[in-house]
Amino acid sequence: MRILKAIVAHPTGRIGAAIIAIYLLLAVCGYFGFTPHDPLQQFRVDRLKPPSSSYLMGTDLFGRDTASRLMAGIGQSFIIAFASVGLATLLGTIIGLLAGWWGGLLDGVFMRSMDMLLAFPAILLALLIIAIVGPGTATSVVAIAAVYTPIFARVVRGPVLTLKRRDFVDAARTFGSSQGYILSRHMLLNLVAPLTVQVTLALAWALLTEAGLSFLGLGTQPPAPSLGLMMSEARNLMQQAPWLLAFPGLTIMLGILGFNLFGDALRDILDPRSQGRSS
Amino acid sequence: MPYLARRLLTFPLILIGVSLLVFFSIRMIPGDAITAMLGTESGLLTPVQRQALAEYFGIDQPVLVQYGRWLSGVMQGDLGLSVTHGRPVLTIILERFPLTLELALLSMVIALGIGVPAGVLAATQSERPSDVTVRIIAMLGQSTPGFVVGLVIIYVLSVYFGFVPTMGSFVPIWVDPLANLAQLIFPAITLGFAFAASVTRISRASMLDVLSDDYVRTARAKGVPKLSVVWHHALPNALIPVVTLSGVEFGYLLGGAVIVEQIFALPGLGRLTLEAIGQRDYALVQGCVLFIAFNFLIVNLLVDLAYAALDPRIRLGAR
Amino acid sequence: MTPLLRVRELKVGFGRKADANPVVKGVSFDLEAGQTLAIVGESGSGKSVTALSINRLVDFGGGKIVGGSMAFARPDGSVLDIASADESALTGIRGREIGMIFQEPMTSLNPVHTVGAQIEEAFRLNRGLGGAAAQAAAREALERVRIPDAAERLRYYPHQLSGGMRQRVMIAMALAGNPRLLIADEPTTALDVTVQAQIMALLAELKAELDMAMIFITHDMGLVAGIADQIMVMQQGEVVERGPTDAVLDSPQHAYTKHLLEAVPHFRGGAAVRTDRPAEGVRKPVVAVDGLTVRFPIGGGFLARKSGAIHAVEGVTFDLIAGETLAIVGESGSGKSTTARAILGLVAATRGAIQTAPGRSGRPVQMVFQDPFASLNPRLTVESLMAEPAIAAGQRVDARLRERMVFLLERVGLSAEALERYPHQFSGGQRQRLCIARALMLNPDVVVLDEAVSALDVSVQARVLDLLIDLQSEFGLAYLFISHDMAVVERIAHRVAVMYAGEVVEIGAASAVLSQPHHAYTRRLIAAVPEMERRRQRYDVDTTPVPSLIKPKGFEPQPAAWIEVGADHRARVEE
Amino acid sequence: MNKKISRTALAGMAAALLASASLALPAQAANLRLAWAQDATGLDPHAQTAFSSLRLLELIYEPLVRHDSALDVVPAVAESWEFSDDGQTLTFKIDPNAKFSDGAQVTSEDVKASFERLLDEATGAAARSNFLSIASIDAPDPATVVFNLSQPDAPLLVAMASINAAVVPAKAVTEGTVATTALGSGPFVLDSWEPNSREQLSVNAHWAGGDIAYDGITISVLPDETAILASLRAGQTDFALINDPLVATLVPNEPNLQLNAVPGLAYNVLQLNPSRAPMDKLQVRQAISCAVDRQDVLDTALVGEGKVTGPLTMPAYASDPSTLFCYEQDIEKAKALMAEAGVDGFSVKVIAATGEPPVASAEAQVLQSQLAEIGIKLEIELMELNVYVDRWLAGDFDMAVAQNGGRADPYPMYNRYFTKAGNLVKVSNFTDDEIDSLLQQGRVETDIAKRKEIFAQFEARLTELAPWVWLSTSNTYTAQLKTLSGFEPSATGTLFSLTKVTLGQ
Repeated sequence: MRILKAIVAHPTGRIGAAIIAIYLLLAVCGYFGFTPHDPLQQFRVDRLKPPSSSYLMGTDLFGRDTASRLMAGIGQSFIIAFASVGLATLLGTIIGLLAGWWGGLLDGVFMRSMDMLLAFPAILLALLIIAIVGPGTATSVVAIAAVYTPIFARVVRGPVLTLKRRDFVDAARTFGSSQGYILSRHMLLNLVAPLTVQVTLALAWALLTEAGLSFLGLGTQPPAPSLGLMMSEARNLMQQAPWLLAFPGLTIMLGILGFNLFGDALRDILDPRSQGRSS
Repeated sequence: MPYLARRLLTFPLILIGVSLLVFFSIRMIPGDAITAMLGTESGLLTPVQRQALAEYFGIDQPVLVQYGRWLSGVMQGDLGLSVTHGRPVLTIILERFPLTLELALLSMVIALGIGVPAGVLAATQSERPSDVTVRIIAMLGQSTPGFVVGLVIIYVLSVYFGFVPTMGSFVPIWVDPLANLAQLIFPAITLGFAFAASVTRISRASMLDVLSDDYVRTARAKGVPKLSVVWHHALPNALIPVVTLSGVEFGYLLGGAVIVEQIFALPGLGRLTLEAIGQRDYALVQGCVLFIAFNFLIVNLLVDLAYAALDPRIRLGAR
Repeated sequence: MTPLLRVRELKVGFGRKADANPVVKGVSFDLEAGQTLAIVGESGSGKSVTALSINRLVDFGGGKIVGGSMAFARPDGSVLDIASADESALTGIRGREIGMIFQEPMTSLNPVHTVGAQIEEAFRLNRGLGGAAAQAAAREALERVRIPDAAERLRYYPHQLSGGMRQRVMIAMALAGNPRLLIADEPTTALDVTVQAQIMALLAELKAELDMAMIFITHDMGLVAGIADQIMVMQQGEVVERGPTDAVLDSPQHAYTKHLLEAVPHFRGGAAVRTDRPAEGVRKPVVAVDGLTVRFPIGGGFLARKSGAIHAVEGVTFDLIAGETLAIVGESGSGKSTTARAILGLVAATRGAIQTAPGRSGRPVQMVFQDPFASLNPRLTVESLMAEPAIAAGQRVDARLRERMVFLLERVGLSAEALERYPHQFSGGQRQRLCIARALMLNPDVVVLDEAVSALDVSVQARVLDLLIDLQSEFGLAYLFISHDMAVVERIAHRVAVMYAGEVVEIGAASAVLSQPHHAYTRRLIAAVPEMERRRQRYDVDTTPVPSLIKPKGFEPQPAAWIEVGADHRARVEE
Repeated sequence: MNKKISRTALAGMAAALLASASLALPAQAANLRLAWAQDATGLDPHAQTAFSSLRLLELIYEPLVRHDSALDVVPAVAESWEFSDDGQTLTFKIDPNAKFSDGAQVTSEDVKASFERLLDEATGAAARSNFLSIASIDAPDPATVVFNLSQPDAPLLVAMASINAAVVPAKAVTEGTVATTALGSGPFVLDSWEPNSREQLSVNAHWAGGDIAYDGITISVLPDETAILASLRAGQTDFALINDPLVATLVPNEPNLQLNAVPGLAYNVLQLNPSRAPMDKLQVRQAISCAVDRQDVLDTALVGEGKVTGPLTMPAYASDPSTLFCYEQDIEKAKALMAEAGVDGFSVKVIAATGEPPVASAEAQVLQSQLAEIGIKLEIELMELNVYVDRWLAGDFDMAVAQNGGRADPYPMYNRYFTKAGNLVKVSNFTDDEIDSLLQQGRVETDIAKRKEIFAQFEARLTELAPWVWLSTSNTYTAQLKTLSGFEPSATGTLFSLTKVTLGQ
């Protein structure tokens, strides 16, 4: 609640929050079918029509309504972005937490494995996973998560190393608190701030990665719309039907802008230094 | 430097891990070199023919035997033979690498050349119109997919200027520097666009932090002029996160920029790897991934050395 | 004659609504050339903001002068109102006419430039020296602030120097422009007491030599006595008292000044020690430390070898008697905190025995840390924080437990409502009270207090000390009281152990050790403590280096020899 | 005004860059600059089957005979040929002028060695299956080669017109260098090849086919076809292969460019798997065929580029599509057939390869939408080409969107799928006695008129049984600068007529 209030008060965070809220609303509408047209229905007589009153953002090669597809696509892209970043956060946090907390050999093994994943070319990693398992929403999620997990592991491990030297952790040890208690209450709770920021920024990157994968034909499967897939389908129609590229492109840009603004605002708000200043 | 030695010691470990990962996962993908070469026609092959081709492609042995053979080759500096190119993998990679390296360097020059001054400007003008402008541009830059930038650049160049960068083959800088620049500058701008945006954002944030540090106050207290406070006292301290980011990005770029290489038809490492996967040229895939991973590790090491160069506390060891 | 600086009705605020809520609310004073004005106050008094306003550095921290004037007499006889001067005029004045040194020598020097380059820059900017001339001037400046091997040290980076050295470099830099006014903002607060004495001596000497005026910001009345001509006491942005040093110290007019002088611990050379020591007969040790040694290997980790060790604690032996306070005093790096942490099991002892008498609960030893901001998890409510020791001991969080929380909170001066709140909603003193209450949750026999009052404002410090003394008798606690502050130790300790470079060099009854120190280090330490009675006294400039704690692999120190100085007072034999 | 100036300035800058870029290529005036998106995958003319490889190898090697643009068989290395009356002997006379690019004469020994290599299982040539009727080869004199057949094989000559039957030097066969060194008797010599980047070809001075009006061909591999278009538009490419109709349709908009489109032999098809329920029911397959609006698929997915076709795509044998079973969409009939089959809608998965052909995904999406009208729910599975091929070859799919290669003769085009002994019966999962016998008859019949009749029956029956739903041919596209002249596109897609091109200025 406090954070939400602070974001609404934040000059740019407010804009970010508004964008995300609008997108979520559009996505929910898209999901429950409150769209101008069925996003999958092909009005094949109205192929490649420019924006008009009946098709607000024009139609695509199959005569599908771009506006409706965008609404559904936002949902699809957001699901992939949220799920992949969520998975990466979960795995990365566990690995980073354990590596940082136990240190020594475990740390070495965990972090070197993460280095291995990092050193593995990201797009290739995604490609291998998709090629082995076959493309689809779940695979995209796993592939993007595999790319971001090591980054999250690194992001978490740093603060863990600092946190475990903090006095309140020492204090907990003098009480004889269990490791589970310390890890959950003292470590995790204090990792929320750096993680939240990283998560919002990673969401933006995940949206881009999803678009990139779709560009290479490895992302969402047609006819389901995702922003990236819509753009990649539109690229050879750039000249005949520029709206097909422009609207999803702007939607992605604005969405990422929203996440970035929101993330930056969160960083300002959760930054311990700014907290010190305000108290 | 024992630290350096220790870092170098972990390299083989990581590389072996990477090689195992790629060696087995690439073989888990359906299809092999035979289907890649013959497509649906491979269905016409008799078992004898299939066996002959498998032998030719070196995929007739059990996977572990193949790995052992390959690894012992690698130990002797032999990354194997590419079945599609008919030449040693290392030769092919080293042919493709100059382009990738140059493209990565050029993008980084663009990114740092624009991003650092823009970030510093924004930080010193914090919350004023120029700062807000820079930040908005940076965010837009960060949120535009690279393929959109690339496609638009090519379209605009060809339609309005009747020009496209040389495509298909690489014009090395030592052959013709001008033509080389004409070929790579636009792909580099495509890559540098988002990269510069990230650099701007991180330089701004880091600079803002540093400008509130005590030693900046000290510099002001001794009467150091504003410009010198920013560039001489604050900037060197603000560069560490910029170096970290640039290192990571540069490391990724050295792995090849698949999408930009595809759009601008540049024979770089990224496409080489992608095509090798498409053609199930296992030796080439393994070689590429190993090479890319090695580069990544080296870049990480260089980043650490750059920290040391930037920060005497790291260089000389904190007390 | 016009004064060097005449400040009238100075008002300074921060943020967007700087006018509405100023932090400095109308400060006025005159400063004559060559004089020293001490501004004394606690945190939030506005003393530092006042200081930063004088060279307008406050602008860069988001501050704004919202009223008043600061007339500064230039060498050519003209007068500049600093409050309204523009940035280019100010750049010309900073460093050249007004120098400044800061509280944190650790962070106030630029880490990426050598010390020499930073001093040379000051000479270049303020004296127009270049190249070799600047270098020579920088070397001379370092020599003037008593840095040995000055030519060599010019090439050092800040992190290669100790805190005291860095503060000297800061002084050398501030003086490069021969300023007529030096602002010193708590220049010794972050330093050890012996180093503080050296810096104070240096400042006094240089001031006399250069005939420079000085504004000295501090919270420490004892320190003021030694250096100031005038004292100005500030509280919450306002000046509550101003006058000549002797007048303010000897006959303070304002209640707050009196409070600062009386309630705050001042070192009195062993004359103020506690007299409530428990009866001699029942001297039962609750913690017996015998030959405690803690070493930290250097290097080591994944794929690395160990090359040596930091000998943080070396052969420390003492008994902590039930119901008594044993204070361990020492400066940074002396190993006193490591000793405390070893007793709590936070660091592993390399060798030696720590025996704890079985107590009233499963964990008879509890600890209170130095920084009340850092030792409370900011994300948990007070109730969760207080419950933690009980949960760790396997108790359930029920009404009875909550009852004890409320009891302890009220006992340390907080209300039951505190349970619902988060640490950041409390002041530093309140948080330390919370920590104390939490340490008492399991009814311990021993509380280790690691610099438990050092981070607090002086007047808060006094009240917490009183609370500790009350709790000690009420709950029958033994305290192991770790501190660097002789004045505080004098107030609370029954016995004192002095640590130096990882070893105990002197131990005994507080009165004996503090009034008749035997070991050379103890004597040096006590001599360095500022006292109200030592006005405008010259401290000796002493640059004895602390021995390095880093020892090669396999190094073993000589066994210690002891001399019995008195009944309960023994000291290490010095070589 | 301002805008104009800056634009002129930029144009000037670009021109300068362009000038400097063109300096990089030495003496390019006499080079034809060719671009394509997919590069050859290898140099062995017998083993390579990818279109992209064939296009390159056709410029370097020559078979005994080749197709002209009307798909008639014309001389290449052979100057004449003759079937014996029993149809079991085929005799070629070799062109006395035919020489390999190293200057060596092409002899009957070379032809014999080439075919023996092709037939040797160790070579791994997939095309071998088209030549199994060859029992032995004789080389009575250097200019004569005789193929003795185990049975009459009318389509053999057509099969021999493929570059997979290229004549390579006997020496290269014995030395085993065929796969690594391109040495042929074709119009060009391969000077250098950087796979997936560029090829440099120069004119083969010894070529028997006549003079070529330029010195060589530089081939650039530009994987993105919009980049190919940009390069053509900027005049940096003279000639290009285009696969994606979306890109091809943009070419005529460019004032300096010309598009050559010709319906290809390859056909777009929705392959059903009759071994899987409910496609095992004839009525269900027919219902699907009736429910599909082929023209709509063509207009939407292929932006109208191509034409609706039955199984036979070669003009000589193709029937009028309107005569074929249910080639007009008929939803009512489709529903009736479904009801007759007792099937009330079902879900199936359809596989398609990413970008191969470029329209695969679009076709699948239109089909999905059309079949939904009779209650068939398609789930599209797009996959990487090799993964797709793996599944396709194993017959592991409910339905597959495919683009299968065509031949100038029906028999080699379909025997693999629909004869009982066909190698790819496990792909079609479909056999029919009548179809099998029609194909066998067509194979041995040498009379053209009779063959046409047989294959017309074959085509009618096949569409009626509807194991697959044939949709359309795609156009084969090349794009070129208008300054270029003399190129004749061919349905086979061959670039051989580049030999007749003049560059112009």
